[in-house]
This record gives sequence, structure tokens and C-alpha cells, in this order.
Amino acid sequence: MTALPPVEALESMMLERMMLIRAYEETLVDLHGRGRAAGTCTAIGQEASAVGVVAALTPDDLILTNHRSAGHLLARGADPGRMLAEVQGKSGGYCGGKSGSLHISAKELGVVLTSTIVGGELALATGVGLSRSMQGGPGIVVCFFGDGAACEGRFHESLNLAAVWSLPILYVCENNQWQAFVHRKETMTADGVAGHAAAYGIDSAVVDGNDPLAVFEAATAAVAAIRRTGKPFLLEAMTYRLRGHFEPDDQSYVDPGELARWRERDPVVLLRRRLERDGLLDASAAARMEESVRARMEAAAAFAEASPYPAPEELTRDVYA
Amino acid sequence: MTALPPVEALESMMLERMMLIRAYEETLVDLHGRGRAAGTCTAIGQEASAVGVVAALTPDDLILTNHRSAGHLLARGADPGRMLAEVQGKSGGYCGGKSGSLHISAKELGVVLTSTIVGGELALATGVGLSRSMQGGPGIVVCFFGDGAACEGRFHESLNLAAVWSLPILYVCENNQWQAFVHRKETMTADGVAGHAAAYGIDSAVVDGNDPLAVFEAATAAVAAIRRTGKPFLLEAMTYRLRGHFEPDDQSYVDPGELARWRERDPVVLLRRRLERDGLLDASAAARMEESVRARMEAAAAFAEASPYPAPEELTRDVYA
Amino acid sequence: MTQMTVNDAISAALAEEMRRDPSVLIFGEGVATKRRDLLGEFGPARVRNTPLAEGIIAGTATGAAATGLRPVIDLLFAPFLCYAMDEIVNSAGKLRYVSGGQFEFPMVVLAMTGAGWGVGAQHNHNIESWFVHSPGLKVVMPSTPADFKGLLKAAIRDDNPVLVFADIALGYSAGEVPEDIDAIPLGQAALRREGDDVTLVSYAKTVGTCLAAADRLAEAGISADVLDLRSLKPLDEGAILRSVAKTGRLVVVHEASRLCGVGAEVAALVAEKAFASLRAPVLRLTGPDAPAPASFPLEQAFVPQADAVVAAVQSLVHGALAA
Amino acid sequence: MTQMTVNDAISAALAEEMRRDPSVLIFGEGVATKRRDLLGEFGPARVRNTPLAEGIIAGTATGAAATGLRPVIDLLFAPFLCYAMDEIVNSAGKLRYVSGGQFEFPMVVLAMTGAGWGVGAQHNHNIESWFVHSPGLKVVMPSTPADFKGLLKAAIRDDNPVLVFADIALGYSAGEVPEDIDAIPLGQAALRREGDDVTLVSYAKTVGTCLAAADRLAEAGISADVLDLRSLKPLDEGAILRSVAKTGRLVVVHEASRLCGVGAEVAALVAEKAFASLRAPVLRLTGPDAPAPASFPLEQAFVPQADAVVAAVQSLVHGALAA
Ligand SMILES: Cc1ncc(C[n+]2csc(CCOP(=O)(O)OP(=O)(O)O)c2C)c(N)n1
Ligand SMILES: Cc1ncc(C[n+]2csc(CCOP(=O)(O)OP(=O)(O)O)c2C)c(N)n1
Ligand SMILES: [Mg+2]
Ligand SMILES: [Mg+2]
Repeated sequence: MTALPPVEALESMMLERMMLIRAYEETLVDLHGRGRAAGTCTAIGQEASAVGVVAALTPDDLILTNHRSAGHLLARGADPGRMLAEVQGKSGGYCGGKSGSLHISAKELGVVLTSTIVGGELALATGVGLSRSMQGGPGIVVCFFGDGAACEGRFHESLNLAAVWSLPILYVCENNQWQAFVHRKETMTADGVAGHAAAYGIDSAVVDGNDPLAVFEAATAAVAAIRRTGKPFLLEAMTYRLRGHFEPDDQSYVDPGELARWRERDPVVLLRRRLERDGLLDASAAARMEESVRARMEAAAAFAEASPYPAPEELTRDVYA
Repeated sequence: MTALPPVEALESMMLERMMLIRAYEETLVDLHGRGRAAGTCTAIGQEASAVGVVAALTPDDLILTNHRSAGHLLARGADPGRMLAEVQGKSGGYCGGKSGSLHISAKELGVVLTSTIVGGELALATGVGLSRSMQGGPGIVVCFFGDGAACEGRFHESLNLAAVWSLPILYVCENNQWQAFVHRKETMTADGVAGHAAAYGIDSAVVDGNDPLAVFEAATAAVAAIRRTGKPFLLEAMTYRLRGHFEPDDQSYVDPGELARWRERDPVVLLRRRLERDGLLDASAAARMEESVRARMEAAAAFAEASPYPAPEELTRDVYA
Repeated sequence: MTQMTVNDAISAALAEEMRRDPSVLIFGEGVATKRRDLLGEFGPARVRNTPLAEGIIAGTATGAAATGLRPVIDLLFAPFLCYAMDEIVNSAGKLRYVSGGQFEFPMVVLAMTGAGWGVGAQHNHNIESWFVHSPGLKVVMPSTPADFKGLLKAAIRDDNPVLVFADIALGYSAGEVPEDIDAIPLGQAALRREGDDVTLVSYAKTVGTCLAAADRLAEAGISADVLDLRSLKPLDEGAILRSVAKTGRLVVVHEASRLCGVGAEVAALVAEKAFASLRAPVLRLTGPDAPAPASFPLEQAFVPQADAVVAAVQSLVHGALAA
Repeated sequence: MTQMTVNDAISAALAEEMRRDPSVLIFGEGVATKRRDLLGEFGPARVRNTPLAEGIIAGTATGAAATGLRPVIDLLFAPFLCYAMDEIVNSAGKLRYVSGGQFEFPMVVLAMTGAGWGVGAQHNHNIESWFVHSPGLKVVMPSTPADFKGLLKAAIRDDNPVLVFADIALGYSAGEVPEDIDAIPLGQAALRREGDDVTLVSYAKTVGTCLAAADRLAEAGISADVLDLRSLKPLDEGAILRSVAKTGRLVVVHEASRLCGVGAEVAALVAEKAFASLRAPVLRLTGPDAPAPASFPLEQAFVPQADAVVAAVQSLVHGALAA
């Protein structure tokens, strides 16, 4: 694929990453269904925003994520085997099995301080931004959060401090329309959260979260602005959570019409279809991509399965430095 | 004064209330200086916003206030003797001396659930609004808070819930430019907080907080809108804290130029001067007003002084219902 | 008698109290979605979803309670109460006193916690002792479906803020619930088993652990009083002291961490008021001073097990620790 | 030796540590206004005023600590920590463990509390036991200027989150501070007075109360060990147990409320590990289970007084409670 012009190469790469994320989460659903993994949150349908934003970053940048982190981690290059091991509470996981699925951090990848307290990552992000800004250097901080997290006051406290102290933070709201079992229509009067930025003097943009190229372009512009000004930016990606909040989940409370409309806009399908239609990816290359992703997932699952549980003395290790 | 047309009568009444508040707080400062009262927050310079808003209310309405509450209480008709007694920790105080100056409630006046946790009143206001809206009846809820409180996430959580549940709450931000020892310029990028309302679909207005008539008119319009629509409204009164945060305070950190400019706009002086100039209050009537206020304050101080301290068994009374 | 799970018992208590008293309402993140039956029966004004913001949920409950309503709020998992501490502790717990008794706060806060789901330390943290330590609050942590039903009913009728913690692992456990069970007064422990040699004091999931240990101890000829505290505040001091006066030995068992936990309070109480009866050191078996791990085997190891209870009691009766 | 107040000792510790280590910085509401000297010496990047929002202050400290800075934050009064519990407990306290040891959290949280200013229950609430109960945190509550200086220095150098509570009433109290005092290791109690008949365990302002009581007891021929815990977590269990092994009697004194307080922990520890030495019931003298009243005489009555300590000890030595 090296012959392709840059954007198309990027798009193929993004498609592969999105396929990997999709396959990972489907593996998780399957493992859970077979009683091999604890309940977990998937972000099926939201792959484009994770991949588009992370593609706009450099290795100096740090990422904060939350309970719905698989896309962010895998987009950043995380090993799906170590992720699955973590979800299964195995010692080979990124956190030695102590996190489980909900708060996976991978410092080596710059994915730091994951909190499953909704809003938690927003309160930590300003601190990471402060370190970055005091230590100098080019890196910025990206904080992923949901539309629900924007209902927590911490969202506002974080934006305000970042504005007042001029912290280099890209706030990325993945507005997936849902906040666990509650639709965002029940929790806010606007359709999104970007409208809050202006009162803090923060620039913002809203982007189609199911179009990875659009996300990538918006994120690239935002990151450039942050690197230039040192100021925060709020990017809102409009997307949809295609499965329930937590495995297992029956989605009985979801409006079937809304779900169907968004299923039509499945970002993995859309991108693949477009690349194939435009002749940028032929069917066999796509099939190979899919296969290699499946193979990686099988290896990952095998790694996780083979990884031992933590030793008993881990129970009280690493509480204190 | 019954012969005066309504607005002028109202203005005289407001002047008298403002004088009473001023005299009350000066008495407090004096008592504190003589070691007769614990440290306390005054709102000298902010009388107009308290009096203007409260004049727009009916007895059905409920008020929530905070650590800087004297103006709100006295505007609502509180007995300065019982207030002073409370500040001095005497049994004759509104809270039997258990509150002291920082969290005086007077349920009989509809001044409920005062919290000295900055932001605390904002979290309680939605509950009071919910009661009001579920129980029917005409009353609305007024929540006074400072520009500092608007930095706490609760401000946003409160506005959001009030908007989503359509609660009849008048949010009144008394923007006195200060948040204890920090100027609001250090804590927010905008000059005020009203700019946050729109993103919640909440109507707002900004008013000269040192002009009681302007405040009264803005509050009257806001209250009418709330009674009609059942929806919240945010009113921001721009004013200034003419003394330090807490007695004793030296104001060494205050920009003398800014202070001097606002001293020129002392709301008690401005209103009195205007009424005298327009021939609506003659000098002798004003002097009588001042005298009667002083006499009330002397009686109040005597009442508080004579009030006994709470009985020892009060230490553990009223913890539980 | 009906067989009922803890979750069903909670639902039944809510429905009955909402029927009984129109001022009772319930809200929280997903409450109206998950409690369709209540929504259907009582309508959207009394069964509400909220925005995702625990602080304002608790503040709204507190403000509403003081002005005529009797709110029940579901804050989901105990660690999320960290976002609502001001409202629960500084407002609901203190404003009655601070105001000189002007207000009452009839409200209930529901939350889950405990090992069992592998959800890790930000969903599983047994913080009940914080609220026992704080004035003006009551705290309930039942172990059986019948108690969940009866104590939740009492909590809703109480004019004070009551926190009701549900151990996650108990949610789907079933038990007998009398058809006509009424409110069970707060502050009464339940003696689950009688014995003479040792008192086992516990609450929530570890009551079962103590009962299992008592079975095994009985085989070894040691008989145990097993006291289920049920209500942690008010604490049934009389029941604890009576039992220890009889047995002379005490082991307190809970999942919460040891330091300044409820076990510390029970041990201190006995060391003061039943000292003369004590024949052996007072032992506590608790979770370690560590966050709860997600990994299944570690999560299980976090919780005191029957083996350890048996060993502790044997050390008191026979072993080096006997006085 | 220099005479210095507690407030000056705190300032001196901050200045010295900031000089020593450029990664130390301090922020909070009014910190830059009130600490002009630090602002002048270290500049506005390291001495910052913040917006009025405890949650984000604590969260910012936590995030900064994990990524290379050593923040000290001033949250003013202990009850305001209710707005920062998630950041302190769920993040700073747990994320090291949850992440499998990937992060460290070298940060200090300062807050005042205690009777003395008549500010009432929303400024005065002794909640130190909450943090002792919570994993991953350390808690310090000194009683002398020298200890404030030495322990704060140690807290700043520690790679864990440390809460340093300052008793309001001690702020202007002065004492000797050695010129060259260095960090005092966390977790070591100080024996303030030696005696044989009873152990008085305390911390913060009530250490003085215990010393006054010990003076009076000495006149009555009763000699007391007075142990100042200084650090509540880690707790110097050895010092407590050694003293009780010697005296056989224990009274724990603190201003915080009784239930699940630090006194409960100390009493429970002794009832387990020094049981054989105990000659009398373990007593706790604590604040009542009530919010702190503002009214001066009630506020004073809230705090255990020397009279009560004397009476408690006499009841143990001579009275009805003697074993
Ligand atoms: C403080 C807190 N409250 C509630 C929860 C339970 N919870 C987990 S995810 C979630 C929904 C979050 O919605 P959003 O922020 O939009 O993120 P999404 O899950 O949609 O990605 C909720 C309520 C939590 N983890 N933390
Ligand atoms: C949660 C909390 N943080 C800090 C304080 C200390 N404090 C009391 S008043 C005040 C300033 C409040 O500013 P603002 O809200 O603007 O009200 P103002 O005092 O100006 O009327 C502060 C920081 C407090 N009482 N509560
Ligand atoms: Mg969402
Ligand atoms: Mg202000």
C-alpha cells in the first residue's frame, strides 16, 4: 500500500485499526457470553472517533480515557492480548489484573490515569496538562469523555481551569447519545456539549464521529491550534453506541428506529464501502485485512487465556509507593 | 409617605432596608472589633441586589442563601436582634446559636437551608424547586450565590437539572468581583457568569447590582417569567464587596483604584442622593430614617447581648429528628 | 412466606412505600429505565431518570426532603458517593442541627458495593464507616431479603437521612420474606445463631461467612452466637454487649478495610463496656488496607473467608491467644 | 532553637521544600494572595491561586503528581474536602494499585479543622478517620510547631498522597523549633511524657489536654504516658502497644466524633494485641456524635477537657471500672 497517496494510506490504516477494535470488542462480547470475562463496556459503533483523534497525535502526547477505553488504547497501539488479559484479571494484563476492564492504563503508550468514575478523567486531565505545560516540550494532553460526563460538574471545573491557566488539553467528547441507561435527551436540553465552550473562551468544533477522516481532520486542526496557543480546545464527535451499556445488555430501552438509523451509519462498514467503491481498497485486500485482524485476536485471546492469575501476595502490593 | 406614587414609595422603602442592612453589618464589624462577635462575612456595598430581588418576591417564595446572608435575611424582614444573637452564638438566635454567622436559616421567613459550603445552596435549590413544582402552588425559589460559587461544578449541575426538569428557580448571582482573597479575573475568563445560561436553554439577564430599582425591575420580570413558564432564570447582579472577605480583613490585596471607583458607587449613598435630589425624600425624613434604623440596631444589639448562651444539653440536641 | 431475591425485596419495599405515601419519590441515573414497574404505577413525576451527576442528585434529594417530599435516590455504586459527600454529610447530616432543628431530612440513599462482580476499586469500596462516623446520618447494610425489605421500609419512613448499602453479591440471593412484613426498626441487630463460646459480629455478605464458620465450629464442639448488625447506625450496642457478656469472646468480621472500620467501633465498644467479661483478645477479620482488585481470585481473597473465621475462633478458644 | 507558631512552621516547611525541589508547587483558593513570600520567591508558576472548586484543585494535583510534579494543595477547611473525595480517595488513593503500580502520587493536601473559631459544622469537622480508613493515603495531624514543620517536609517528600490536617486552635500557638529540623518520618508517635499507670493516646489539640490532665494526675500520685500519635496513617502501633504493655490502662482522647474514629482503631488494636496487659477497660473521650456547634460555650463543650480525662483515668485506677 506504500504507493497510495497519504490520505488514502491513512484511511486504510484507519480502517484496519477500526476493524481491530471491532474484532477486539466482539471477542470480548463472546468471551463474556461464554463466562470467560467479567461484564464490560464496549464502544462498538464508536471506532471512528477513537481512531481519528489518536491518528492526529504524536508519541509525546498523553491520553486520558475512561470505562469505554478499548478503542483509544488499540488506536494508540495497545496489545490486544494484554488488554484481554487485563479484562480477565490475569497477571499479563496492562495493570496486572487489578484494573479489570474498567480502568486500564498503559503508561508506556501514554495512556495515563484512566478512571471509571464518570468525570474522573476530566479532573485529572488538568493536572496532566499542568505538568506538560510546566515541563515544556511539545506534548499535549487528550482527554476522552462521554456526553454523560459533561453532566458532572467536573467537566465545567476542568474546562474553566484549563482556560484560566491556559493548559494544552484537547477535550474530546464522544457523544454517543447514551449515558448508560439514559438517553442524552433526558439529561440535557441541547443536542451536545460543545455549546458550553464559548462561555469559557474555549474554541470548539463538532464533527461527524462516524467519519474517521472528518474526525482526523478536525483533531489535527485542534491539536495544531493547541500546540500553537497552549490553550485548550473542545472537540465533540457525534456518534452512537451500537450495543448496550454493559455486557450483557438487551437494549430493550433503546428506540429501535434510532438504533436502525445509526446501524446504517456503522463507521467500519461505511469506510470500507467507500474505500472499495473509490477503488482504494480491493475486496481481496479488505478480506486479508479482516483475516489478519482475526488472527491477531485469536493470538490475543490465547495469550490472555494462558496468562496466569496474579499471585496471592499481589492483593496488598502496590497500594503504597 | 403614603402620598408618594408607587415606585417612589418602593424606593424609599428600599432605601430604608438598605440602611438597615448597612447599619446591621456596621454593628457586626463593631462588635467583632470589640471581641463581642466571631469573625463574619459582611456584604457592605451589595445591599441593593439583596433588597431589589427580595422586593420582587411574595411570601410564598422561598429563598436560599449562603455565608453572606445578612442582606437577604433583613430584606426578607428578619429581626436583626435574632440575627445578632445567632452570630454571637446565643440561644435567642434564629438557629439557637448553633449556626453562628455562616449558615443562618429562618424557616418562618422562607429562608431555608442556608449552606456556607460555597455551591452548597445551589445543590439544595433544585430540591426545593422540585418540592415547589410537585406540590403546585404559586411559590418559586430564589437561590442567591456568588461569582465564586459559579466556579464550583454544582452551579452547572444545578442549572442543568433545573432546565431539564423545568424547576421554578430564580438563580441570582451576586457578582461582587471577589471570591474571598481572589479576584474573579483570576478564576474565570469572562466578566460574569450569565454567559453560561444559554447552553442550558436558560434565559438570563445582567443588571447593575448597585441600582436597587434596576435590580427590582429585572427580578420582577424574571419572577413573572418563572411563574408563567415554570422554568429557571439566571439573573446576574454586578456589584462589589466594599470590605474584606471576612472580619477582620485589611484589604491589602485589593486594587485601591478599583475599590475607590466602586466606593463612588456605594448603593446606599447613590439612592439616597438621588431621592433627595429628585425631591422624593427630604433631608429631615432621611435623617429620621437613619435614626430609626440606628435605634433598631441598638435594640437589636441589646437583645442579643441579653440573650443567654444555649444550655449545655443543646450540644447533642437536634442531631436527629 | 415468599421466596424473593434481595433485588426483588428492594423493589417490593419501594413499591409498597410509594403506594403508602404519595410524598415518596425515587430518582437517579437510569432509575426510570430500570424500574419500569414503578414508572408504570407511579408515573414520571415520582420515578425519574436524572442527569449523570451524583452531587446534584443528592443535593436535590436533600432540598426536597427538607421541604415536604420523601426522596429515595439510587447512586448506583458506593464509590460514586464521593461526588455527593457535601450534600450527604455537610447538608443532609448537619443542617438540621446547624439550623437549630428547623428542618428534617427524610431521605434514603441507595448504593451497591462489595466483591462479586470483578468491577474493581472504583465500583467496589465499602465506605459505610465514613457515614457511621458522620453525625446526623443513619446507615443500614442488611444481609437477607426480608431485612432488605423491612429495613428499607423503615428507612423510607424515617425522618433522618438513611444510607442503605447493598452488597452486590447478595443481589440475586433469595430467601424467605413474610408476605406481610412491615418496617423493621432501625438499630436492632438480629441474632442469627445462638452459642456460648464466642460471639461473631458481622453484617452484609460476611454474615453468611460467619454462619458457615459457626457450622464448622459446632463440629469442633465450639458454639457461636452469630450477630447480624443489620443497622450500623444506630448500632445495637445492647445486643453486642449481651452476647459478649455471655460468651466472653468476640470476633468481628466484615469486608470493609480494617482501620477505623465498623469492626474497630465494635471492638472498642466491647473493650470499654464488656471488658470484665472478656476472656480473650478481640479479633477483627476484615478486608485488607488496599483497594479492591478486579481480578477474580484476588477479589475473593480480599473478603474474609470462613476458614479464617474458624481459625481465629480456635486461636481464641484453644490457642496461644486464649487469656 | 527558634520560637515559631504553627502557621510559621508550615510556611517555613513549604519554603524550604520548594527551594530544595523545583518540582514542588502549591496552589489553592487564595494561596498566592496569602503566601506573598512564596509567590515572591518562587513565582506565579509554582504558587497559584485557583478558581473556587476543590474537586478540580485536587484532581489537578493528582494528575500532576502522577506526571512528574509534587503538588501541595490547600483546601482550606476539612469539610470542603467533601467536594474532593473522588479525586483524593478514588484517584489519588487507588490509581496506583488499580494500574498495577504504574503511577505514583507525591502530593500533599492541607486543611484546617477543629474548635476555636466558632465557625460551625461546615468549617469544623474532624474527618481524619475517613482517610485513615481509605487505602493508599497517609494522614498526619501534628500538635507542635516542630512537628508541623518536620512532618510537612516528610509529607512533601513522600511518594504517596498525604493529608495534613491542622487544628485551627493550634495555628497561632508557638513552640521551639530546632533551626535545622529536617523531615520527621511519618508513622512515628512521640512520647510527650512518661508514666507507669496509664497510657493517654491523643493527637492534635487534645495532646495538650492530656498533658494538662497528666499534670493533675501526677499530683494525685498517678503517672501517665502521654503519646502523641502525630501520624494517624501509618499508625505507630508499636509505640501504642509498648506503652500499654507497661501501663495496662488506656484512655484515647480526640476531638473527632467517637464512632469509627481513630480512637476506635487504637482501642481495637489494643484489645487485640495487648489484651493480656490490659488491667482495665479501654476508654475513649471524644467529641459527641453531633455536628460542631458555632456557639462558643457549646463549641468548647464539644472538645474533651482535662477534667474529663482526669476523671476517666481515676475511674480506671481507683474506681468502679478497675478490673
Ligand atoms: C460518577 C459515576 N457515576 C455513574 C457511573 C456509572 N456509569 C458508568 S458509564 C455511565 C454512563 C456514562 O455516559 P457517558 O459519559 O456518555 O459515556 P459513555 O458510557 O456513553 O461512553 C454511567 C452512568 C460511574 N461509573 N461513575
Ligand atoms: C466549598 C467551599 N470552598 C471554600 C470556602 C471558603 N470561602 C468562603 S466564602 C468564599 C468566597 C466565595 O466567593 P463567592 O461565591 O463569589 O461569594 P462572595 O463571598 O463573594 O459573596 C470562600 C472561598 C467555602 N466556604 N466553601
Ligand atoms: Mg455517552
Ligand atoms: Mg464573589
